[in-house]
Amino acid sequence: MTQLPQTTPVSPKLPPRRSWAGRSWFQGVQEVAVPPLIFLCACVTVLTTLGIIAVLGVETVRFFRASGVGLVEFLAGPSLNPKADPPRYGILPLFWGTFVIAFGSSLIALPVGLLSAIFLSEYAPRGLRSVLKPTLELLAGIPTIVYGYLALLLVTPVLKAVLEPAIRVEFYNALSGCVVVGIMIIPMVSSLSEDVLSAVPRGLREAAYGLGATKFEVATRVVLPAGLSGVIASFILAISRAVGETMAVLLAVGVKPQITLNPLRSMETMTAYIVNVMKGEAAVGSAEHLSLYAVGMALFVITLVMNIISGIILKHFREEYD
Amino acid sequence: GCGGCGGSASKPVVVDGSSTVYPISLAAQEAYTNSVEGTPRIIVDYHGTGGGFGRYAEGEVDIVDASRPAKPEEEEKARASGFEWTRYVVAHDGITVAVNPENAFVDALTVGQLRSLFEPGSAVDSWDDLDPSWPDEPISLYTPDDDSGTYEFFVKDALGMDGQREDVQPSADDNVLVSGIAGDAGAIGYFGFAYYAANRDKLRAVPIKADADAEPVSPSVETIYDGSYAPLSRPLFIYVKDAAMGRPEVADFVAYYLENVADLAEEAGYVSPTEDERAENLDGLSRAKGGTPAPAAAE
Amino acid sequence: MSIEQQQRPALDASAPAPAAPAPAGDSVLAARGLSVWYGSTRALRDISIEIPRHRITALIGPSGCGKSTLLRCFNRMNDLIPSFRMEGGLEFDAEGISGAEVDPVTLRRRVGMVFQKPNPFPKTVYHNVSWGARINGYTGDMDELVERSLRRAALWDEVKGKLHRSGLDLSGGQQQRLCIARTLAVEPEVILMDEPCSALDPISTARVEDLMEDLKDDYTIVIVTHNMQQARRTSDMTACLMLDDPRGSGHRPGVLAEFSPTDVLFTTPKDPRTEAYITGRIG
Amino acid sequence: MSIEQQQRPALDASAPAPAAPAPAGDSVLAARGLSVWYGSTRALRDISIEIPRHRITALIGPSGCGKSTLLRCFNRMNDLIPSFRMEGGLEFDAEGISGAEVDPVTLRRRVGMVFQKPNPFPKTVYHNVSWGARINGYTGDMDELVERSLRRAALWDEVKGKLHRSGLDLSGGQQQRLCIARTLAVEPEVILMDEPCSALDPISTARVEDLMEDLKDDYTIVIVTHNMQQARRTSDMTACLMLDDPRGSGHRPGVLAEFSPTDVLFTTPKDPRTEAYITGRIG
Amino acid sequence: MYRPRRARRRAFGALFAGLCLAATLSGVVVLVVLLGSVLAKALALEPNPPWYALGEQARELSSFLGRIATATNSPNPDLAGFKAGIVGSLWLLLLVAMIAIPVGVGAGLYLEEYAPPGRLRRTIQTNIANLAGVPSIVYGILGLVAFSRAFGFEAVALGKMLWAGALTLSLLVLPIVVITTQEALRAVPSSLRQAALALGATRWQVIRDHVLPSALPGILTGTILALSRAIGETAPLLMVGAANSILYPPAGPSDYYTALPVEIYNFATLPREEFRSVAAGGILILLAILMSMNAVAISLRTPTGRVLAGRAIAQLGRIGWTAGRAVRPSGRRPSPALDPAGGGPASDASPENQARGAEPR
Ligand SMILES: Nc1ncnc2c1ncn2[C@@H]1O[C@H](COP(=O)(O)OP(=O)(O)OP(=O)(O)O)[C@@H](O)[C@H]1O
Ligand SMILES: Nc1ncnc2c1ncn2[C@@H]1O[C@H](COP(=O)(O)OP(=O)(O)OP(=O)(O)O)[C@@H](O)[C@H]1O
Ligand SMILES: [Mg+2]
Ligand SMILES: [Mg+2]
Ligand SMILES: O=P([O-])([O-])[O-]
Repeated sequence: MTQLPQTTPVSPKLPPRRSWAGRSWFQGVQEVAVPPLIFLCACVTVLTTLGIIAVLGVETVRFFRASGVGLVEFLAGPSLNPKADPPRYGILPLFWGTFVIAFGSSLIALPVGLLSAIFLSEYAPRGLRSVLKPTLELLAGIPTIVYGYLALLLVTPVLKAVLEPAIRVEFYNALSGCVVVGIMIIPMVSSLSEDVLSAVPRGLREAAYGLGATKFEVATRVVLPAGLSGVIASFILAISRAVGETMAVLLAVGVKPQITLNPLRSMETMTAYIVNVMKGEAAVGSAEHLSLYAVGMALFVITLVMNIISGIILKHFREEYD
Repeated sequence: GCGGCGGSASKPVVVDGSSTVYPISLAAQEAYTNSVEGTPRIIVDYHGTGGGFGRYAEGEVDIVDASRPAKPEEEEKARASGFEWTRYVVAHDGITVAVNPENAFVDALTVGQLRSLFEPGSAVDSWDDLDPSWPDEPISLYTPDDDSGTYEFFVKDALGMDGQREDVQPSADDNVLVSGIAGDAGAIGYFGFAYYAANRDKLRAVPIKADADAEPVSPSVETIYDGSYAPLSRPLFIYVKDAAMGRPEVADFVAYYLENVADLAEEAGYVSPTEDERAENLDGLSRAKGGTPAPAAAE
Repeated sequence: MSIEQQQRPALDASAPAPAAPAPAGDSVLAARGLSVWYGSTRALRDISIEIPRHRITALIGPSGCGKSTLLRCFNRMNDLIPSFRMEGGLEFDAEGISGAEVDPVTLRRRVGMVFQKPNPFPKTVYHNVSWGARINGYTGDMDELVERSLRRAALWDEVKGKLHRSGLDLSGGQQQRLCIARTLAVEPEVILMDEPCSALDPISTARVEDLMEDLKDDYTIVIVTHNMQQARRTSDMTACLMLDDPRGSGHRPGVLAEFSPTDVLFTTPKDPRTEAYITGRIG
Repeated sequence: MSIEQQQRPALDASAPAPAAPAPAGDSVLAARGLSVWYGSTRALRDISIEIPRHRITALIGPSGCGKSTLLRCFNRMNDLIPSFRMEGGLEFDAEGISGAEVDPVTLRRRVGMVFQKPNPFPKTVYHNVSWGARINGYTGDMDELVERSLRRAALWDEVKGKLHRSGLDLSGGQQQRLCIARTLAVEPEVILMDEPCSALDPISTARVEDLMEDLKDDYTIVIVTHNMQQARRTSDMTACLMLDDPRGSGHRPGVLAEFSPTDVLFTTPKDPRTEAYITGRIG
Repeated sequence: MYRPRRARRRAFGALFAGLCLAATLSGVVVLVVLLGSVLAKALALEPNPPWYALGEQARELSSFLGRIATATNSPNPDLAGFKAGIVGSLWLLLLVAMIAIPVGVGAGLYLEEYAPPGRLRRTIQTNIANLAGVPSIVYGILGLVAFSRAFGFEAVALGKMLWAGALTLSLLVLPIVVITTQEALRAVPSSLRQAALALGATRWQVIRDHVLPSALPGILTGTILALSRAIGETAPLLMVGAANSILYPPAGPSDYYTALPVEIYNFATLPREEFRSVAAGGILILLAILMSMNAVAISLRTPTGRVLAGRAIAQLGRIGWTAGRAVRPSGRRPSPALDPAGGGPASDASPENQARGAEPR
């Protein structure tokens, strides 16, 4: 389709067509130039991924060289202190902090998000839904720094007021991080699940109603199971967002790498560690500075795996009804 | 590397380094901006003293805020990259050990107690471990980032230790420490005097006894200026790249900074340098400018 | 349509005796002056019809004339459509069923429905059949009920070996019979069928038609179909709906053009529009 | 269909002279042993047909027998379907058009197409008609071309006051004629029409049929229709496609059952399947 | 045989419905509480008029916001403001729009309209879906190494320039732009494409003249939402060197910069209560920018919005069309018969006529 004949073949039966000039050179240039150009655009996205992998990979190798830390020690070491002598680079405390935030925020976001999704898809009249859904989505559009600010300003003081003096609440604590991150990811669950539940074919609902089912039974025993894989995919996406969340946890949870079961104490997530090292004073090229890339690599791999899993689940769901 | 910066405007003056000195440089940045025509292009960041020196050696920084003298290896590195500098004293600081105001029982701490509290592997985790008359309540610690200038001075110079215990809430940002201690009844921490001065209503400074028999001394402008707040008093510096003094915008800013250093230090909550130190600063300035006496020196 | 299929109408015509229609008398469902709107557009105007018990009634008419709408009124399936609004009376066993006090959930158990596109639940065959009975609190032997329903739906022999396979693994025709079995399992009195064969191949269609014939003794069946031959073959009574005569450019609601015994309607239609429709000249 | 409509076949039958079919001889499009697959399922098997110039050729047959597929082969519209694959020859003006070296863009300009659902561009009427000409480098007077095309499509009088209103504001029938006008504006030699009237009301249908009759002098028209009456009324030649005889359970490709002058095919079909189809017994 | 237990089932149903409603509303309530507390905090700076004096409150709030929008950073909370950050963020917005929209729309076009189905396309597609889930901090790392340091090539390293932040954010939002573009393109009915192709149009002509204009409102909605994500990001900017304190707004993309959310972060971590209020004010400004962007995006989804956008696009299209056409002499003035006979709105017709009138003969 790139090379265009400039003249149109003329049928013997029709009068010659003096009025048709064929396409202009300008058109020809576009025809030739556009496909490679937009192909390059598509390549940018691939280059981005390659770039991320290359940057993280190279610097991670440099980190392991510079620090002399082994992979097992890095991944499973229970203590993180680059300034100790000798420095210790076990990122288990970071995994733990990240896990606590992801788990705690899921406890809030998954049930609330799922119930909201069911309400929006099964109960809410159309008008209400068209107002509520974007309103909930606003929660996801608020910059994460605002959530961090609110954790400091609102959530932690409330926790203190309620729990203290009976239980000590540290100023930076995991629970307030869980609360704000949980709120932040509610719309991921509610919006995506709502899409999935609404996509459950109407025929299934009608079949159930036709058998004398109540709305509750239709929603929980027919629609939800039918959309379950999609709902689970939305859960995973939301959790992966919680894992990657940075500013809110940096402000709310603090930067204290420790493994503790007490959610009222400070912890450190992988993301917060990265920013903290960056903002801190480790010299560029030092093992401590390079450790941020290694942690970044771990973070990237974790979220990538979660995204891939949810992608696979979602794809299966789509195929079921196509 | 800022090879392509020249495009739209001249290179700005970049100040980076100690978070302790940051408020003074911030005050200088604002006052200088207000005092001249137009908008001088000055950037003030903080990445800790060590971070500042590191970036200086990379050529990214014109003026390093430092809360301790440069270490020999830092001097070495700067010289190796061909960036000679001149050092100026811009304030005196007393590292303030602060607790939450709800904590009324800690009337004073000895240097020995500080040492046992902060030493590596310390077993102190409740107040009665320090003094049996204090309640059995947990302690939480907020300290500057492990090799910030403040940390370095407090741990190594003042307490004579090699390092510090690890179960602390470290931050390169002293504001984070202040917020942390202000929000935590069992907290104790240390940071520059300015951060205490700005938050007197939210913190309580603990008087320090040089040894068990000495009188407790609270940090204040007077005690720091006269040196009686020991051993936690220290001078604060800026290190200015000599080569950058050739750029009028840097020279003007540094001149303004040093001429008004007394006011700026106080505005930022620190104690002004002594007369001698100020005179030495102006000397150094005129030397760095290539022998021309600074205009202020004539006044 | 296979050769076998093509002979069926003749078969029907040669033995019309057992299916002799019973016009009024014992009617199980009735609409009286029924009008329906979706939002502001009227879909049905002033429909009055009585569906005889234990007979098969066919609804025919051009696309969009409101056949499905009428059918779905009978078990209040239209309640699910927010813009739906109706006027006039609807009766089931001589009781009004259109009031707010009537529980549509109970009604739907007694007036079952089979849809155009087979829509088994994405669960096992067993589950598909037992689910409706279970939510309705069936206390008897479930295995027996499942078998009985599948047998009635002429599906037992084909699926008895795969009761615990997904209902979606069956062929289209099997799926449709599974949906019928599912409906039978809650023991309704009326079965509404909306073009139940339009997604099926001729052989499956023949199966479902045979099945309807079987079920007639115990159930009342109302079937919507676009296929004239099918209406002729299967039904005792036929109602022909038409789009109202056009006046101006507005939307045209459906009206009931004619309601007669099937052989009467197809041989000597009274309404000229009906005639035009069944001879294929319009629609 | 209005009363007026119902009389048209008779009218046609009374004056068959001007539309006397010219069987082979001068053919403009031809398929030779054409087989088509979508992925692994075969949609057409071994079709050979020659479309006569300046005649109207109708393609009829049951749903899914491949009428649209065949039509879309003629202007290589199927190229857009990734799974599409064909074997055999296709010719236009005695030149092969199925090869990779043939530019389908040029071909499509000469073999225009009108679709089942009217699909005007969401632009002004003027724009709708002029766009095709413009991209093909028309250098003449555009206003005149637009007027001429709209006149030929029997639409000028209805839209001349609203040339700069959106094409979507027209009625369905007007939209379909607009699509025809749009096709005429690029001066094709053949116009392919895929069920062009199935979305239209009877009056609009009559308009389009009249228009086809008009266009026949200058264009070759191939029309797919489900409507036997329409095929009889409008076409000179009729091709009847059928699903291949079933063997086993697999997919059945379409084959050409019969291709004859229209009145021959409808009065004395040679193929028994054709006969069964046109008398409405199957399909 | 049947014990339907209708009452129990109905009660269950009602309970569950109530639960679902409560969950949904809790989200809304949280939103209101969040905004309310930010607002309250922002107002706390000034000596407070009573809460019921709404007019006075509003006046105070607007004067406060006005002040912090025009003042720069300062150690004194009464003088501190966000001017440098606001200008920096607007610069970022502009640059990201200029980079991410063309590249993202191009990539979307390629994948939807050009890429042959197959391995390559599937790979790119999966890749984009995964990129959309990569944490923003990882983009920050990428930006730090690839743009700020240019993998060690000093000569092209962007250091702490605005460019570095803008490129990083562009990569961050690129997947969103691509995905929404694809969705918008998919929503264009294929009948439109077929109609155009059947007239002998090339693929590009079809896309340029029909597909893109039809998809544009959808694309715009998506890109605006993507941009609003970009303007709220903080973490990647901390990685690529947005400054802590800078008192002058950047003069261009090669200047040093800071951004509104970075300044908010700085103020939020300052200990003095007054700075919290300043931060709250900054948040209100940021939210106001975001909400207005969202409002535009949502209004593009409404029919009127679509029509308006369509009009605007049509105008742009005509300008482009005229430019393309100017290289070839053709056409002439419209005949009077073709002028709208009072039918069409003049705005629709006149640009067309002017364009034609302006052409070389
Ligand atoms: N949910 C709905 N909302 C709005 N209008 C509707 C709805 N369902 C049906 N209609 C309209 O009501 C009219 C009757 O529709 P209905 O589905 O009952 O027709 P039908 O006779 O079953 O047609 P078909 O033979 O195509 O199934 C049609 O004009 C249709 O557009
Ligand atoms: N894009 C496609 N991909 C796969 N199969 C297709 C595609 N288009 C058509 N087919 C199949 O090819 C066969 C012929 O289809 P086609 O649309 O040509 O039939 P038709 O005679 O036009 O039917 P109708 O009368 O319903 O329009 C059918 O079995 C159809 O399912
Ligand atoms: Mg229907
Ligand atoms: Mg077709
Ligand atoms: O920031 P410091 O002053 O602690 O180096």
